[in-house]
Amino acid sequence: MLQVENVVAAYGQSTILWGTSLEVKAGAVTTVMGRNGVGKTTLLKTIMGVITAREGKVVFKDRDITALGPAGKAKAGIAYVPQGREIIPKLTVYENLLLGLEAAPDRRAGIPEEEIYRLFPILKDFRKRAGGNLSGGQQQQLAIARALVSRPSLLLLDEPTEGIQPSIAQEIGHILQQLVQEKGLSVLLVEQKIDFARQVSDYYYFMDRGKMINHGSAEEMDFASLERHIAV
Amino acid sequence: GKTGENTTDNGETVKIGVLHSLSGTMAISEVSLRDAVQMAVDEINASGGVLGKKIEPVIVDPASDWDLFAEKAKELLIDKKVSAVFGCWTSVSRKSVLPVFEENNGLLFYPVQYEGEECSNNVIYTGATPNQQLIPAAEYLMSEKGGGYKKFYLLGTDYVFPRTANKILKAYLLSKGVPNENIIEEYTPFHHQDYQTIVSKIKRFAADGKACVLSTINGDSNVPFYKEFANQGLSSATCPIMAFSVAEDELRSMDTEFLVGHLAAWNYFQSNDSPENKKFVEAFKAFCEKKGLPGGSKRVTDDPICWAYTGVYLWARAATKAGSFDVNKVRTALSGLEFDSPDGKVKMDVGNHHLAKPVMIGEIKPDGQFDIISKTDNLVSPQPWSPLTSPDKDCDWVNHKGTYTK
Amino acid sequence: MLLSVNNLAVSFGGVQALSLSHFSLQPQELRVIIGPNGAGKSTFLDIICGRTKPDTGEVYFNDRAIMGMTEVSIARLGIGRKFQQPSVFPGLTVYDNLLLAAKMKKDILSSLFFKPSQLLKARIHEVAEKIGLTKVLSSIAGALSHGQKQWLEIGIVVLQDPKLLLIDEPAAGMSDEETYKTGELLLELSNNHGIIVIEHDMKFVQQIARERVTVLERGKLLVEGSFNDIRNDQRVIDCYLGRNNTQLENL
Amino acid sequence: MLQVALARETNTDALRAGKDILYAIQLNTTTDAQTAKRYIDSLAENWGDNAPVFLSAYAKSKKPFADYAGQKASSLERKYDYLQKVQNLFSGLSLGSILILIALGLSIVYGLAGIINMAHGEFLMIGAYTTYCIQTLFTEVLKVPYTDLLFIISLPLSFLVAGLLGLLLERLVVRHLYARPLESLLATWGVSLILIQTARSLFGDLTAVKTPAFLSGGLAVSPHLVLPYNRIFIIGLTALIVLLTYLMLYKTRIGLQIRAVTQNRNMSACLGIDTKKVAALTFFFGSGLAGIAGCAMTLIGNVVPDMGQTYIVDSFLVVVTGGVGKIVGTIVSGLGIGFFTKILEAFFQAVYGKVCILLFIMLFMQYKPKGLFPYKGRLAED
Amino acid sequence: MEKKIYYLLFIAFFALLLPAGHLMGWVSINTISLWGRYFCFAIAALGIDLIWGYTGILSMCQAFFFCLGSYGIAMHMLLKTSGSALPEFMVWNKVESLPFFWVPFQSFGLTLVLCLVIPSLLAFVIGYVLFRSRIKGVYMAIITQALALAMWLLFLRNETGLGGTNGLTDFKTLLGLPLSNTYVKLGLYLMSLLLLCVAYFACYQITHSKFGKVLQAIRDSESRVSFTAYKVMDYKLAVFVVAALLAAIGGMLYAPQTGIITPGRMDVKASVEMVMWVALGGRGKLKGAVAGALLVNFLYSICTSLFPDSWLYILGFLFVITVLFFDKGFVGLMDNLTKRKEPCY
Ligand SMILES: Nc1ncnc2c1ncn2[C@@H]1O[C@H](COP(=O)(O)OP(=O)(O)OP(=O)(O)O)[C@@H](O)[C@H]1O
Ligand SMILES: Nc1ncnc2c1ncn2[C@@H]1O[C@H](COP(=O)(O)OP(=O)(O)OP(=O)(O)O)[C@@H](O)[C@H]1O
Ligand SMILES: NC(N)=O
Ligand SMILES: [Mg+2]
Ligand SMILES: [Mg+2]
Repeated sequence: MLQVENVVAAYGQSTILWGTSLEVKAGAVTTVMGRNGVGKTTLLKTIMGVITAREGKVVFKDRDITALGPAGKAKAGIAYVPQGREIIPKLTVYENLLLGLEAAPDRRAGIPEEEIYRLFPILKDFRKRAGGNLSGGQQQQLAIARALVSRPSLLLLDEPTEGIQPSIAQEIGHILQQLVQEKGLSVLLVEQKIDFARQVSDYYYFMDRGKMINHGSAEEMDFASLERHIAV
Repeated sequence: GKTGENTTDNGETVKIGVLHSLSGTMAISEVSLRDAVQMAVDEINASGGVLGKKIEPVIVDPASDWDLFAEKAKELLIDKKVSAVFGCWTSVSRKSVLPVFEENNGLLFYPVQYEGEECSNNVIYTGATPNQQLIPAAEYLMSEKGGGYKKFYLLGTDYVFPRTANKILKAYLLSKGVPNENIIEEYTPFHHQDYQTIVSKIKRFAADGKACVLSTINGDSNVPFYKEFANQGLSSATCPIMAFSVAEDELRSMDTEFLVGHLAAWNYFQSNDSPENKKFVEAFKAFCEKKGLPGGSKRVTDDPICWAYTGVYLWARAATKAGSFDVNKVRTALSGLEFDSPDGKVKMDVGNHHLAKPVMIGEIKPDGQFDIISKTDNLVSPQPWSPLTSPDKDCDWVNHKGTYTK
Repeated sequence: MLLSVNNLAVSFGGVQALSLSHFSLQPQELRVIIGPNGAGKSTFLDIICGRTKPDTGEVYFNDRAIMGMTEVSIARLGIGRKFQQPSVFPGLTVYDNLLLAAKMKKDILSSLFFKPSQLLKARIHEVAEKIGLTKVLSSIAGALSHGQKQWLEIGIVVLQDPKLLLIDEPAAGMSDEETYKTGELLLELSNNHGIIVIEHDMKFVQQIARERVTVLERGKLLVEGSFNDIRNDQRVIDCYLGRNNTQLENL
Repeated sequence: MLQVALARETNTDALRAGKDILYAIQLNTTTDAQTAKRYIDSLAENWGDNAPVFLSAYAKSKKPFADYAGQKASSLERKYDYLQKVQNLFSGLSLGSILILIALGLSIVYGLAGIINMAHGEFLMIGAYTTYCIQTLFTEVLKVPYTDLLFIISLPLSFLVAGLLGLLLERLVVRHLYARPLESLLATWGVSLILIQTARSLFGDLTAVKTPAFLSGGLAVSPHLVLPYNRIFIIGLTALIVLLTYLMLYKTRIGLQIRAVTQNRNMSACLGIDTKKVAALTFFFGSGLAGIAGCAMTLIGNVVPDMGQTYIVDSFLVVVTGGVGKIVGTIVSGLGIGFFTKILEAFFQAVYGKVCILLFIMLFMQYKPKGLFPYKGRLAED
Repeated sequence: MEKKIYYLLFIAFFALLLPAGHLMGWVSINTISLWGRYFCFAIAALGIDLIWGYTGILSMCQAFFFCLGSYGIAMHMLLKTSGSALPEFMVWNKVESLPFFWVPFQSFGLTLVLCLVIPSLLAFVIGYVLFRSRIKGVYMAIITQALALAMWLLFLRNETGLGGTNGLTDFKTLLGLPLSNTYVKLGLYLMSLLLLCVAYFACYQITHSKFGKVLQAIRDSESRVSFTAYKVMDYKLAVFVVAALLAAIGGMLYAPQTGIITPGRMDVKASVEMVMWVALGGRGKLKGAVAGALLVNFLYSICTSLFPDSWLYILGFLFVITVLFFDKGFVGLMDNLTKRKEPCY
């Protein structure tokens, strides 16, 4: 589905990713874990095209999309739920959802309202409120909902359960599994909470200082040793 | 400062300074004066120059920035060592360079009508003094031929020329028995655009058909003023506007439909159909076309253009007469000098550095030209100190040291 | 009583965001507040620190009414706040962030003639060590990752040395290991500070909730009790924890 | 003799003036009290320009019904005052519309780049020069006799030309500055210098556009109250433009995209919006609105290179007083400032009126530091 | 160390070389005065850098404070010039007796005090009103701009007794010294240079103290500063007053060297231009403010003479290009040129 090959990325003079590689398999949840500041978010931003890779390649569905901008990538079927939610604050909840349609393969299908509101009931009550006025957790829900509206084939999630109440976090886990199984969605998840990661992941990568230091499938993983690794 | 010998003659050329704003708010008016000076220079150079030297104009842009006027004047006099400077339009700019010219004994040719009350040894005023423009205009409006108006709305841009002009006008009107309540004075800032309120005030003031407007509005405020005037249903028949700062150059591309019949007082009009003027007008159009200046052959001449042009000739004649470019000698030579200007013969006053010239009143025609409806037969002598407001003062550099008490 | 609150209510656009009849906190108590998204937890902290004006109600800090005071006055009384979205000085270095926060006279003149004492420097390094930012002390705070900013903001509040710390979701965006470290830090602080912590990470809550946990729902107090009471309270499970929660099962 | 002339007169103004004099003469010559009263009534009813003067002169005499004439005279004065108030309100509305017309584009562009577009006034100037060029092109190059149609077609053309130049500015300059909004203030300042100088060297000094015939003169509500057509036109135009802008921004997909991009470029891009296109379009639209405003301004003022500077501070004020990014705010504050200015101008000279307005706005900001219609709640915080 | 050399070079050039050049007859007194005036602008620019560069408050009325200083000193000089008579412009305007607010300016000491106190006091009041209601960002910029506009309009009026559009001009002496004298001009130049250095040093101390860091913190996140127990309002007010004071000091030195002060110096454009100097020099760096003010004004002077028809293009393009490609201004550009490029990896 997605191959990241030896990507180098930097903010100005400080290089964060030093030749990172990773592969996201179709119809599976791939999780990247790592301590604070190792470059997980940077990796997702680079894949999405918010930061341009200085070296290396990003290949999506056998197509080299390294040079494509974020909008192009969104249209190609990648949806992104960033860390920090990035709700458009002065638009209403509904308008925020409408924006999800921008990258949808078929705009006319509209917002799958029932599905979304079943998942996140609070969004229905708050349809007309400004997105920026929602509580932190509500915004996170909105961000995920917005990504789902665009019916992506690859979903990039940056710590999606951050600030979300446990029941909904669990629900999100279920939904992800469901989407992966039923619709063949592929997911690249960045997560620090092992519990959630374990609930949904099929494959793991561990990152340290801009490089992948270990990876393997859920079955192969020795979490005890990894936890030690991440802790330092 | 170092006086006297601040003139250079490094062989072939003699330098003069041109100090007109080429950018900023005043560029609209002053660029034409730069062109007029340039044309005079070209003509003189083509006919052999002055005292065997070609004139080399040093053009700078004081950018409608009054401080920069002073700075540029210093630069021209001290660093560039020019023999004379041709420049300024607004009185502010003249006031700002005045100390510089006096300190460095320079010579400034100032081509625009102004408020008087000044008498500098270092300025040659080729524009009109109040008695050469303001008073004859008011006189005309009060006369039977002019309509016998009894109420006067003095409207001006808020700066020294309109303020002083209105002070003098008011003194004149009061002296002619116009009651105080029949005179209204009002000022708007430069670039004022919204004349709705003022025009409705005028409309009420003029309801009985006996009122006229004496306008010292300057620059780009004129168009919105005249348009609003017409649109609220006023016209030259009900309430004429006598303008002191609207000339052909301003009318050139105004929508003259609104203006027809309104008046202006000047010392020169392009429509003056003497042969020398026709030649001048043709020459100016040809010059603008040849130099590729905006407007090209559609350019017109007007009063300040005429005096800016005349100024250069006056200086050249005086230098020739003096046989030197030295400021003191040129100044002496200028006293009483006569010259055949596009406006006919004009004469430098013997003592006060101003120019004696005819006074005319014109009525605006649809083509942006003026119908000359009144013209003095003789040259009107300049009075820098108006007898109306400063009866005890006069200006004379020959028998006195400038301003003196009579 | 370090903090006591009566009949606090605020609504936004017709929705009652908070309506709390009573709440109180002892001087050295660490209180955890949990509750569904949008329950009004952050709003509660916003009111205490003067950021949001309540419609009605009173807040007493050390028996002093603080409603209507400005943020600065409240901060000067000794209430420090960590926000849900990290809020640091992005243009300053990490060290300067900490330096500005440290407890000291904060008027203009003192600032103009301020010289950091050895003691203060040592303290800053000590805190930096604790929050794991020693290596990035001289980098610009705006360039930190999300988690690092969280840490930095905790450091800022700690150095302020307030009597009452209001901490909104400190563990968000941190790994389990770091979450644990945060917990230890908070527990240590609770030895001589009053602390209110908001969190959704149950493991973390379990770690730090030595005394009572408060559950809010739709702006109202749902229950208050020990962690275990709460964990097994049916109402809390229904509205907040969720049934058969795999993540909670290994608690 | 006068009566005979009047009978033949068809011009209403002249007729009224004539009657005025006629009645006055008759009033002053009559000796009969009742006839005098009749003439007093006629004078008042006819309400010629000099009626109040004649009446109050009569009132001073010792003749019959002198008091009555005095009453009539002052009632005419009162009517006049009332009309003057109406005129003032109309002036306020007209000034307000102009401010709104200019501020609207500014507000949209401000929202996009998060900066004060210092060159906004210059797009106004470009719109005005476009109108001027079209007029010159048709009347002088193609020798078409001037028709009112010219003005009508120059409205959309001004929009287009100013819009396209705005687009160019966005593509060449502003595009590089989205991450550094403050600096774009400086860059656009530089651009405004360049544009002014360009206009000056292309067109030289002041030029003016001929007002189309159907817009000159005014609607004579009463002989003493004339509402100029050009101003009525501008008021209507503003209403139309405001409506269209509102519909575009709030009811269309592109409007949604614009609003999203103005608030968060990066995220909008991640959602699949072509931010480049949207930004360019926004600039196009905002500058185009300025162009239309410029075209409209040719109806009341002249066309000069630095005409953009005249209203620019006022329109910034409108944007700010209304609350940045709020169309309703822009409208309400534009009208408010327009009315207040005119009301104050009736009492003070123009300048003092303006100074009062500026100080008043400062005080107003004490109560509404984020404008009339601020965003409420958390999203308003920094 | 390397830094110090630049400072020394700057001082050596302007304090020694330029005056020496004049005495040798290579540099005209006009050039000297010109630089003296640029120094006045640089002093004001330092204030703008403090308030805008460091604190992030875009104040668009600094030119007004500059003019307050200028007008004060100009009033004094004019009164000394006209002696017991009324200043000339009052005679034209038919003002019969000296307006009350002119009276204190007869004394030089009082003039100095008033020139410093009035701008500070006004800045305090304006700042208090604006900061109290938490006006910031564009709102601040536009409101201060409107304020400048209002003041400009008032100063333009003749009724206000300050010379209207013409302003005040034709000063002859200061402290009994003839202003036309070359050595007096040289003295004023050196005085401006000295005060620029003093102002620079003072600003340096301010920005490198904790006070300066609080200012930057306010720029970054005002609410965080409040929650960290600093009274944001006090700090903003203090820096606003300091900036106004610096502007006024610049203005006080400006009037005697230019020989005229008019409301044109304080119109809306003037304030924007001042901000522009700082931006082009490099905002947030004191060196930048000084370099920007000197360079832009120098360019303005020479371009209006060398390229009278096209200088606006030159300056306009310079602004645009500097902003587009050298986002840290001249100083940033210099740093880039002098420093070796750090390797990326
Ligand atoms: N805008 C920026 N400019 C410069 N450096 C940055 C910027 N954003 C992040 N960094 C640096 O890049 C490194 C990686 O940041 P990133 O946000 O990718 O980390 P992360 O792995 O997502 O951490 P976290 O778990 O805390 O979110 C950090 O050390 C941070 O300091
Ligand atoms: N300015 C506002 N306008 C409208 N609604 C608001 C505003 N501020 C907060 N709310 C609403 O008030 C409620 C309480 O919000 P609050 O942020 O306190 O929740 P919270 O308990 O902190 O939630 P979370 O766990 O998601 O952070 C939410 O429903 C939110 O949408
Ligand atoms: N002298 C003038 N017209 O300003
Ligand atoms: Mg991250
Ligand atoms: Mg919250």
